[in-house]
Amino acid sequence: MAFPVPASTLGASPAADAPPIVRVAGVTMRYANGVTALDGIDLDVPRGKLTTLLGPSGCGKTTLLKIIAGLLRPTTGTVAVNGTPVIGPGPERALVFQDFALLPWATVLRNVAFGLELRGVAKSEREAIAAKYIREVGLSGFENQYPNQLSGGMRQRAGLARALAVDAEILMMDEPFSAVDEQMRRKLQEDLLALLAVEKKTVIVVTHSIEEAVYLSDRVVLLSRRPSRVSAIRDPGIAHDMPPDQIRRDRRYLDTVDEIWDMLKQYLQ
Amino acid sequence: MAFPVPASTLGASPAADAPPIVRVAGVTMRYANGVTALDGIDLDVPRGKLTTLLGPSGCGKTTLLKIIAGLLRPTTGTVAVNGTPVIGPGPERALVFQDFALLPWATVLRNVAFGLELRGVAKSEREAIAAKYIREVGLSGFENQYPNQLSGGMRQRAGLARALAVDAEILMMDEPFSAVDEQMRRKLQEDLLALLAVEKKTVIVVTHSIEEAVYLSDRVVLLSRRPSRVSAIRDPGIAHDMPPDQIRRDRRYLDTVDEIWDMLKQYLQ
Amino acid sequence: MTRIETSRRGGAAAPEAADRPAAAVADADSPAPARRGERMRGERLRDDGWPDKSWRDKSWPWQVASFVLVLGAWEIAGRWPVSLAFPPFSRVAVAFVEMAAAGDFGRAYAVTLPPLLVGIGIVAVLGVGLGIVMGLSRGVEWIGMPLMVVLQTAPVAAIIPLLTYFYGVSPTSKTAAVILLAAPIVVLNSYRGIRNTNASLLDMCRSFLGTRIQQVFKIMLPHASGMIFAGLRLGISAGFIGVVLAELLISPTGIGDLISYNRSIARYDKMFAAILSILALATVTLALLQRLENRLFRPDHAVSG
Amino acid sequence: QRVIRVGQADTLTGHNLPELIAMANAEKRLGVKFNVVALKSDDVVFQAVINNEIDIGIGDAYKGIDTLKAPVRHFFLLRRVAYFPVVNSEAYKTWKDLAGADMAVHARGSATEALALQMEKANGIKFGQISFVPGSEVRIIAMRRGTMKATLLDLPNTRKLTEEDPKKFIVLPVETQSASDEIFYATTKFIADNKELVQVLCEELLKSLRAVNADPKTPAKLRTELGLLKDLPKALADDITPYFEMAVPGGLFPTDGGGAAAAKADFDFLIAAGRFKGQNADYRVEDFWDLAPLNAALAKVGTN
Amino acid sequence: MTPRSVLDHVPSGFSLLVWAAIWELIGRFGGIDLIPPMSAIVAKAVELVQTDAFMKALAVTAQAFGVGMALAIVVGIPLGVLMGVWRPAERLLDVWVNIFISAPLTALVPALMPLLGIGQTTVVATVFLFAVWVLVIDTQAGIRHVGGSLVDMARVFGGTRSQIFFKVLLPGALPEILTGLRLAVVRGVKGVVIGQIIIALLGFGELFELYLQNFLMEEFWALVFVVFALAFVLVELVGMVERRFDFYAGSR
Ligand SMILES: Nc1ncnc2c1ncn2[C@@H]1O[C@H](COP(=O)(O)OP(=O)(O)OP(=O)(O)O)[C@@H](O)[C@H]1O
Ligand SMILES: Nc1ncnc2c1ncn2[C@@H]1O[C@H](COP(=O)(O)OP(=O)(O)OP(=O)(O)O)[C@@H](O)[C@H]1O
Ligand SMILES: [Mg+2]
Ligand SMILES: [Mg+2]
Repeated sequence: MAFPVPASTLGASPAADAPPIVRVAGVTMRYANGVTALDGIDLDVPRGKLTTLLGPSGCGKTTLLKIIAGLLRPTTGTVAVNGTPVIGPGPERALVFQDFALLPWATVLRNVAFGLELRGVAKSEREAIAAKYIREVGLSGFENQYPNQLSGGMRQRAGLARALAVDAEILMMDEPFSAVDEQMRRKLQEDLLALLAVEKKTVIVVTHSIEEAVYLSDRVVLLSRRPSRVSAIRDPGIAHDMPPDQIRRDRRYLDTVDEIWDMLKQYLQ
Repeated sequence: MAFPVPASTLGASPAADAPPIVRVAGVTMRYANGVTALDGIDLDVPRGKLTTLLGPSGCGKTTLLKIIAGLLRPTTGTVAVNGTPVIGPGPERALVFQDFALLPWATVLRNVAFGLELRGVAKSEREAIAAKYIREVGLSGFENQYPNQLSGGMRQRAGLARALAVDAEILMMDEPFSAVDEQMRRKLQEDLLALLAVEKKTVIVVTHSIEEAVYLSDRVVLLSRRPSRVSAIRDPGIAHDMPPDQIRRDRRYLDTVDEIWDMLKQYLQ
Repeated sequence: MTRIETSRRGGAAAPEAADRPAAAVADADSPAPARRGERMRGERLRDDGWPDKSWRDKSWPWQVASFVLVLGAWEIAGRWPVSLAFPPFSRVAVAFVEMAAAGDFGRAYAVTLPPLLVGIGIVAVLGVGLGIVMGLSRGVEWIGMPLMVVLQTAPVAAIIPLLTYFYGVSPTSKTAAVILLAAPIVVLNSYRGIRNTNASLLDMCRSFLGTRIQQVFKIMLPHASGMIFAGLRLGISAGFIGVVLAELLISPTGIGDLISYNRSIARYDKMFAAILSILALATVTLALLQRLENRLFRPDHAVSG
Repeated sequence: QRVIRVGQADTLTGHNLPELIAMANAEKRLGVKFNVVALKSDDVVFQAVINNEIDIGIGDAYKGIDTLKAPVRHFFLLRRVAYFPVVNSEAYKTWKDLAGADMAVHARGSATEALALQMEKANGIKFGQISFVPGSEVRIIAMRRGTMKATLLDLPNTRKLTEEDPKKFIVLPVETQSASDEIFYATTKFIADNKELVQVLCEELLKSLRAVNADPKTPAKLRTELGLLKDLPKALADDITPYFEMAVPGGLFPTDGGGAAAAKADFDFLIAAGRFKGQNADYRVEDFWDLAPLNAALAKVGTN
Repeated sequence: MTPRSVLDHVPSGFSLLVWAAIWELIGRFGGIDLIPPMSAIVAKAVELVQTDAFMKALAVTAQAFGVGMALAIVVGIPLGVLMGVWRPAERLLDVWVNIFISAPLTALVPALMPLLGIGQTTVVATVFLFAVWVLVIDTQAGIRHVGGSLVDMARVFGGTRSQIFFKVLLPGALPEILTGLRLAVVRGVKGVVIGQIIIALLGFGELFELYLQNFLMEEFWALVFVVFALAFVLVELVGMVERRFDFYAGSR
């Protein structure tokens, strides 16, 4: 299978040569109501990198993410993680949800430990692990609050801690910051990058925001309008050890944002 | 009354010397439940310019906008428009709502003409006016659709057309683009600037997005955390006749964004 | 102060949580637990909180299967038989046709329907009116709301025989029974419809210089129409109960007589046919009302969203 | 302890004391328990009897036996019909005026309904509608309020109303009534299986009714002695003796348990009421009554 | 203070006192024999609840109501869950549930009598029929509400079917189930009264009939108010539980 890198790719990523951790091959998704969301997606996700899926609204980003997560079965095509075909959710993949998906009747502690609870980890053990990640995402002191007592940003931190707690190799996020306000979003982006510098994961993020995609990613995958295909792949090649405001002034950052915006604008209205 | 421009203001706006169209003086707002949202706001809005109100979530931006719109009465202080004290809504002010506030049971045409309908303009006349603005915001062909058949971006365009149709001097927008997705938002921002180049209005925008504020505005008013005061005022001084991607690379744009971000970051968490 | 705030101060006596988010529960007696901003998956929720069933899967195999399943179960239970007093569906269907042909239904409904229609008419005009006034005026709300809530929870059925004292054994008694059962729900729903008007639409109207009258007629009423009609549907449903109760409790006439007379002479097939007729009539009436409502007030519900 | 279920179509009040006393006495002799339940109407009682949910019904089963050939027999006449057509004289003065008018009676299938039908026949008129309003007390309220203009009332309530306003409320002329109002009945099987029980019950009923006829104060007195109807509201308790003082002279309580003579009279009444077709001779007493227990009881306690 | 703000400070339930006063006046001076003064009714109600007759009626009624509600819960909630999680069940039964929830079930009650007899069973069945549908519909709606990302979340983290059901779906549907329960109680109370007075004169039905047929208006109204008070307390109790879980109704 040919790796579909268009000729115009800026800056070759070194990871492109290593074996990909996730390989999506010829995935087509046709919903029962006749909507074809994905139409032959081929995609490799490099190990240890942050990849974003970007595309117009309704193009099928969530669908693709759910297929990789094993929540949906594609109509045709396959997904392989570490070479093993995906037939359902697996312990090596964890998801962060756009609407947080916290149990409203459970405390932050139980919510963060919930993934471990489902795996049958003993209570004291899982709470110790949860407490660690609660600290890591900056939620210490809120362990016994309920989600409705938290702000949007704090809820998403809890969702992130839950995904980190199960110690999956691959972290998937569906528009993780779209339900929090702009300023909080910016803060969460910075915090996420800082966290990932420590945690070393493969991350797949779905987003609508070009700036977010370019700012966060090692690789940006652009999807076309529905029925969607991979229309371009960009590796911004930004060094994430720069301070955030440096990144946002970086030529490559600005160029990539503009280039992507020019490509996506055609899909609007 | 002293005009509260901090010493650090970048680039003096020429409008600062002309008489302001809206003058907010000593406005304090204490809600019945004891929450003090605003605490002595003094603010001048320059005529013919776009002013944004920026501040942390829950600081009282909407409250201030509603007071200017005449929908709320401040506990103390006054608002004057063109020198006349505000005692309620007036024909010189029109509002665009965050949740669009479209009548779900009315077509786009009727919705856009609704402001005129309330003023008793004859049907044929108001529909002609509405049709013009529907064209202007790019909704032609959707006149007879109902809001539930439109996307978020299209709904906000209808809300904008309705506000334009009553031909008010001052256009007020409460987070006009926060309910649409990022890419659509970017598109709407660009379209708004293009539209305003033609329509020549005084515009007050409430937003959470620093980029949006700096990108759109002649003047950015920063509010502090609740009970809120004006903490800073910036006039980015960006020429809006530049192409959008030029603006986003402009030094002054980037500097202002960073400066504001540094000021606002302290209010988060 | 926005109006939504005032609406949160529901009646202290309200058995449902009046401090719910707007349009939370259509009324204390309606099956609409839909909450604000929530959508059931695959199911459009109208802003009056009622699931809009018009989307429903109308594919005929499922419809046929559904009827075959239930009527078949009835037929089998009847033939088994569960009880001699439980005739199979086929016998009831035959009895139904016989009675229809003999004009039994015509005669019965000629007696049953007029009081029902008059009662519903009165409730539709006065009850909706009162509900709207209650929604608009704090004073009327204060005095009226708790009373309506009490009427809704009280064992009103027990009071129905009392109506004969006031109105004798006349259609008036039945009309009064219909009103007694239907009014609280209609009033409360109209009230809540007005009260739960989307605050931002009201702000919009005010900011475009709408007068109070315009606010009421151009925003509140169309917005509340969903709740009002939901109330009317519940009211009609309660009205049917009222008229049947009156015919069973006050004096057997009309359809109530058809039911109790056929029971007394052990013609259970005819009794079930009579019951079936009123269940069907109520169902069809409510469905038609829903259509009418969509056509008149909510053209947007007819288009795909 | 065996429980005998007895059903009747009214709530229990002081008026029911004669049979309650009889049952209380029978309980002592037989070592069983009579459990009286009140049902909505006479036809419900009849249904309950044929469905074996109730052992003994109080009311009448003539129509049911006639149409359904139900295996049910009457065995003791408790109370005779004594209802009077009372009208509001502002609306009606003669029988002729009542043609097409509404007439209110007690309940479907009750003696009052049959009576109304009989009156239609006897006077050659047709009522507009016969409506059912249970309870004489309820009907006099409606009469007073003017929402009801013509009805059949029992003796005490008739007196009450006509004494209140003799000008406004008048009683239309009726032939002397000898029909039955409430009769004990049961399935043939029950009667056959419980010969002794039914006979003892008849004996006690005879004794009780005779005692009441001899002294209308007996029911009230025995109520306290036997502890019957303990929860009766005071207003109703106070009404017991006045009721019997009026009812006894009105001849409501037979002293012979009815029997063949009552059956024959009932046939006439039902034919006149249009509820039975044909003639008296077409109906046989033994199809409707089981006279054996009554006759045995009469033999035991004497024929008065 | 403006009259408007005066009202802000008077709890709205207090207007019932105004109605009670109006009733008292009508009772005293209205000359309507059907409406005795409120004070007399209240006094009678106090007397009434102490009588044996009332306690017996209460016991009979509570039994019928309790058994009927228990049946409705045992049948209604699982059925609602089934219709919520299994599409075919919903497609097959949805129409019928919706017909029965608004149908004049009162008409069915006379048919229960020959079927189930004149005793408690029929009243129990009436309570059941009145209460069950709203439970089915609300449970179904509750399950649907949870349907979205919470279930996906549980699946992603490796939840088994039964874990998803017990740890996510059921607690998630609880607010609607409790709303359904409260509405079912309201309907069940109506059912028990209607059942008792239409069919067999049992429990409160018998007392109502006794008072009415003998024109004991004070007792009659006293009983009406007592039954109302019982129903109200019951509904409020469920409502209290419901409000405890309501906080997450809008955030699933
Ligand atoms: N369960 C479903 N059944 C039928 N169609 C669906 C379903 N889920 C999604 N779709 C359709 O598939 C298309 C892609 O949906 P998807 O949610 O994957 O898009 P998306 O890119 O995530 O959109 P957004 O940017 O709005 O999040 C849309 O047109 C949507 O309407
Ligand atoms: N009607 C009201 N009654 C009482 N308090 C209110 C009311 N409206 C707003 N508040 C409170 O006043 C404060 C300011 O609210 P406001 O909506 O003006 O903030 P905002 O800056 O617009 O917030 P956001 O960024 O979330 O839109 C908040 O703390 C809010 O809880
Ligand atoms: Mg998506
Ligand atoms: Mg706001």
